[in-house]
Amino acid sequence: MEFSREELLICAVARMLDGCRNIAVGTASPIPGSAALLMQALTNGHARASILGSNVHNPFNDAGPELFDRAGQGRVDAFFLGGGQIDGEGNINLVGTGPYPNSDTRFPGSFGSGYLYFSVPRVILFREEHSRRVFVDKVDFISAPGWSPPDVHRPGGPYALITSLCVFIYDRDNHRFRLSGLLPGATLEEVRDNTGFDFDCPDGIGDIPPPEADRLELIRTRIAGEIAETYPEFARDRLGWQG
Amino acid sequence: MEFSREELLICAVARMLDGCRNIAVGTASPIPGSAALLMQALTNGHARASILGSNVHNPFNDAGPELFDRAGQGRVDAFFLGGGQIDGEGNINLVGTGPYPNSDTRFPGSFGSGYLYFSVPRVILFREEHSRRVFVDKVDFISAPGWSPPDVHRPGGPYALITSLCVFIYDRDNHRFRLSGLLPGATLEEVRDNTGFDFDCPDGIGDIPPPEADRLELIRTRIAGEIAETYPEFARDRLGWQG
Amino acid sequence: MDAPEIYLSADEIASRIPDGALIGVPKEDGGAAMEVTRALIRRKAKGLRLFTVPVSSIQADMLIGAGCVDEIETSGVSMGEFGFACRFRAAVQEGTIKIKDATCPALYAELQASEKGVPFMPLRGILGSDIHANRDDWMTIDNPLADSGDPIVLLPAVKPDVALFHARYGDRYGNVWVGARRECVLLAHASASTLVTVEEIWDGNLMDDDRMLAGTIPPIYVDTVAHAPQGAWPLSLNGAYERDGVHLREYAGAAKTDDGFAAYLDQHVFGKQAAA
Amino acid sequence: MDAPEIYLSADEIASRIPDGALIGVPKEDGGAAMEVTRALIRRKAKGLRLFTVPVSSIQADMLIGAGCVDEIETSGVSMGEFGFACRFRAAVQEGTIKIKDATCPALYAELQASEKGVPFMPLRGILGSDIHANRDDWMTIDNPLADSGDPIVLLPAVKPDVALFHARYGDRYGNVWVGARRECVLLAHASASTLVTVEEIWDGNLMDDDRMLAGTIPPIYVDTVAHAPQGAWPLSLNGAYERDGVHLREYAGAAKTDDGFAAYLDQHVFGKQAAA
Repeated sequence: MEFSREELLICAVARMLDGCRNIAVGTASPIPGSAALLMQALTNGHARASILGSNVHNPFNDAGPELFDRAGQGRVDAFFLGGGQIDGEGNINLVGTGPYPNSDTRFPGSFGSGYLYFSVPRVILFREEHSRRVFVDKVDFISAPGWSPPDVHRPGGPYALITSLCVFIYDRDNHRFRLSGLLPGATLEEVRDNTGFDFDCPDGIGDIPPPEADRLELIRTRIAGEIAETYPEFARDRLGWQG
Repeated sequence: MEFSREELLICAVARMLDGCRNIAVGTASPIPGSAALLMQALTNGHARASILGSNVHNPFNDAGPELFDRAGQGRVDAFFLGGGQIDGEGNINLVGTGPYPNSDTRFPGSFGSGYLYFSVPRVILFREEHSRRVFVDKVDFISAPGWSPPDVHRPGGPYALITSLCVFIYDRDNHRFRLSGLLPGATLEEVRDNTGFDFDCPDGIGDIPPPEADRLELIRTRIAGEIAETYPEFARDRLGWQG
Repeated sequence: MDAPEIYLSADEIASRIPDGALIGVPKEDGGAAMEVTRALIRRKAKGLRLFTVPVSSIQADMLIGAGCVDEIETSGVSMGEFGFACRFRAAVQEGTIKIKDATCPALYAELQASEKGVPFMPLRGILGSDIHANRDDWMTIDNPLADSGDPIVLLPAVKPDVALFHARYGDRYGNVWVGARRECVLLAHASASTLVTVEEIWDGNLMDDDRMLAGTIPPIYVDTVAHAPQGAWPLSLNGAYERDGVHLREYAGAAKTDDGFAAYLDQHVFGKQAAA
Repeated sequence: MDAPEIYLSADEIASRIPDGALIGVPKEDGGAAMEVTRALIRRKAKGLRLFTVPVSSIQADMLIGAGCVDEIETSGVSMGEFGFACRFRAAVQEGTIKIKDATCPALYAELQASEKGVPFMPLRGILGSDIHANRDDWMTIDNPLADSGDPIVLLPAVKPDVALFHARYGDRYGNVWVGARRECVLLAHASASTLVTVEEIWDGNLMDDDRMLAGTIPPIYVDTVAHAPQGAWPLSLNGAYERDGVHLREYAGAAKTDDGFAAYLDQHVFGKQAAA
């Protein structure tokens, strides 16, 4: 069965959400949003997706600090973050490159990362641009650290990193990424060439699993329609939504 | 001009509220409530009365911690408290007599006193029963202390104590009450006999001033009608409200 | 959605509250779940620990009088203009329940710490009181942001096992509308589970109406909803009915004695069930 | 009642905001007072210190580009799908404004400390970040309620001089309805003064309607109210209109260069006044 890169990634993300009860998705995140809605559909609503910017799939009146309070209460099981820079220890930089505060290139800012990275058990890093510009040995500014000393209260942290080339799983014991699978067409060499940090690589790394047929069908029908409410162009261009 | 004890007390309280912007009145307080409404009327609304239990004269949606937050912000200038026991340093006891926790006589509890006595600049103690049972040398339980050491952040505290016999003013420098005036018919001797704590008494103590004629008129007309919304029996029986 | 269990009976709600649970309840005009309170007495609940937000009246007094309560954290239990809460008073005087005296904003702060997932909240005031002197779980530090001195009290997070209240509306998605009763919102956020009775079923989704949204608690915070018309009686429910002052006066009188209280329960708690 | 001053113009609101003021503003979908923002630029406001709750977009970017801002405390300024906030970016890179980087819940906590009248609020997370390393005003202590260790960050109370936002309704008593936008309620409670523009005048008293009550800010927190239809344009106002994506894209493009930004101001800020 043919599938698009987006459909593949939705399924890859969805597998990482297995067992999550409350999945929150921030802005500009159509693939994570679709994956969250997929899990909601597959679990008959046991998993709840809250899609920021959606009127229908956001069962919260979320103004003010409520999302952060909820995360602090342990009621957010999974969340997605990106990063202008991400390093091999899972540190993320949403502030800027070069010196601080007068960055060479200033990014928007850290948003909720400095808190949610600590409080949400499964934070999935999603950054499509796979380059040495993004994946650096050491970030220039730590918006949120990948790990903390044992005396720091930290129920949350990085779980995986998904790029346009591959999927890494984060090893919390060793504070390192471990390559888990390649996207179709990508090679290990290509990943190494474009990654500025050292990572673990088990033998025999292959492609990540293709979309499950039943999930693919669900994505193209129900999920396309649901995500279209928030991301109509994505649903139309990438998932073949006809609405 | 004839006046009732209640009318006299309303005017006595009102004088203590001079200059206050936000006056909050708790439950079961018809005289303080009437005084607050009187000041609101006299200042053309510059002084705001918020009467707990009123739907009309309570310009707040006060559920939850809002009243206490507001006091913490400095937005409550005057408040009223009582006490099962009150002592000469201004300590108040709303918890019980005798040993703690298994009191000889248990009162309902401290309510907001342990906070508001610290945060509201002008707390007026209002306790009609003037007896040695109430006005003791030392309270058995301090729900809220009358004064605090200088390193304690305390913008608020006691301002006056009004009883069925007299009015005391609280001296914050010396942590003592000073007799300010007698109610008609009461004598200094009667006050001394029925007060269990030592207090200052300037020479020549006389009766507190009678109600100002214009204020009395206002009480009997507009204020009677306004307080009747919350305390209809009081308004009818004590202020001659005809509604 | 995996919606909350909805449209249970008040007795079913009471059966979900285990003996020994720490139960948060709002003050008497905040939506007290009185029908569930009676059901708790019928099911002979034991060892409950009440946390009043921040005060209570007949609800706490009845549960204490019926022997359901081991402990109460409160800043006041009173029948207001109808006098003392005599079952509460007797139990405290005789030492048959443990009391943790507080002051109103401290109770809110303990819940807010839980709501925010922080271990404590600071609060001004309290210092030098015997409330403070009798609370080993409260701590005083010098404000670390001040140059020196400036003592301030830290209150620990309190996470009730159960938030229990009566709300104006509930819908079939598990949304519950409490309007301006922020203490109910706070209780639901701070507690491990939230059991609600609602006065009326809202036709539609409360989340769809901008005007209702601000006063709506979404399903993630709600575990069960029972439809219980007049569920706050004899207390008031904002926008629906006033309190039944005649009944409250009758209760306050009856509760002065053991026999009077027992007769009240027979008639209004157990009798009611027999008649159902 | 000594009601707030009502029904001023947006320019009059802007004239009440002194140079140098610390101004709290909500995020872009929370009711940004854009008409007043343009008026501030017209009146050539200087030295403003922005406090975003917790992020901002065109509002902060325009004020910074127009030279009105000396300092900003924020957890993000971005045009979202329309790209970077280029005036903000340029000003930070060139050091023409001071930036205090934060993370969203820290900004809420700083306001909540002010709302509650406490000197600080604790917050989990943040530790080990460069946000924390660059904030001398934030302090770390070991949780005094833990047996040992357990570091936690304390955030100081921040009390804006001015809370500035655009709300759906205002009435002639000075009540302002923001619905579920709790950040606006928080801002009003935490700030020394609150200046509001409203989309529509509510006929009657917002406090009289139980359904509106939960989302209403009472007059004690409100200093001035202006009636400014389309006052959030080109941003959205919940329940009233969506954002003007075409215009925002135009702005984001124009703001990439000094000349483009100047031309945008001429047309949409100064021009608008000339045409009035």
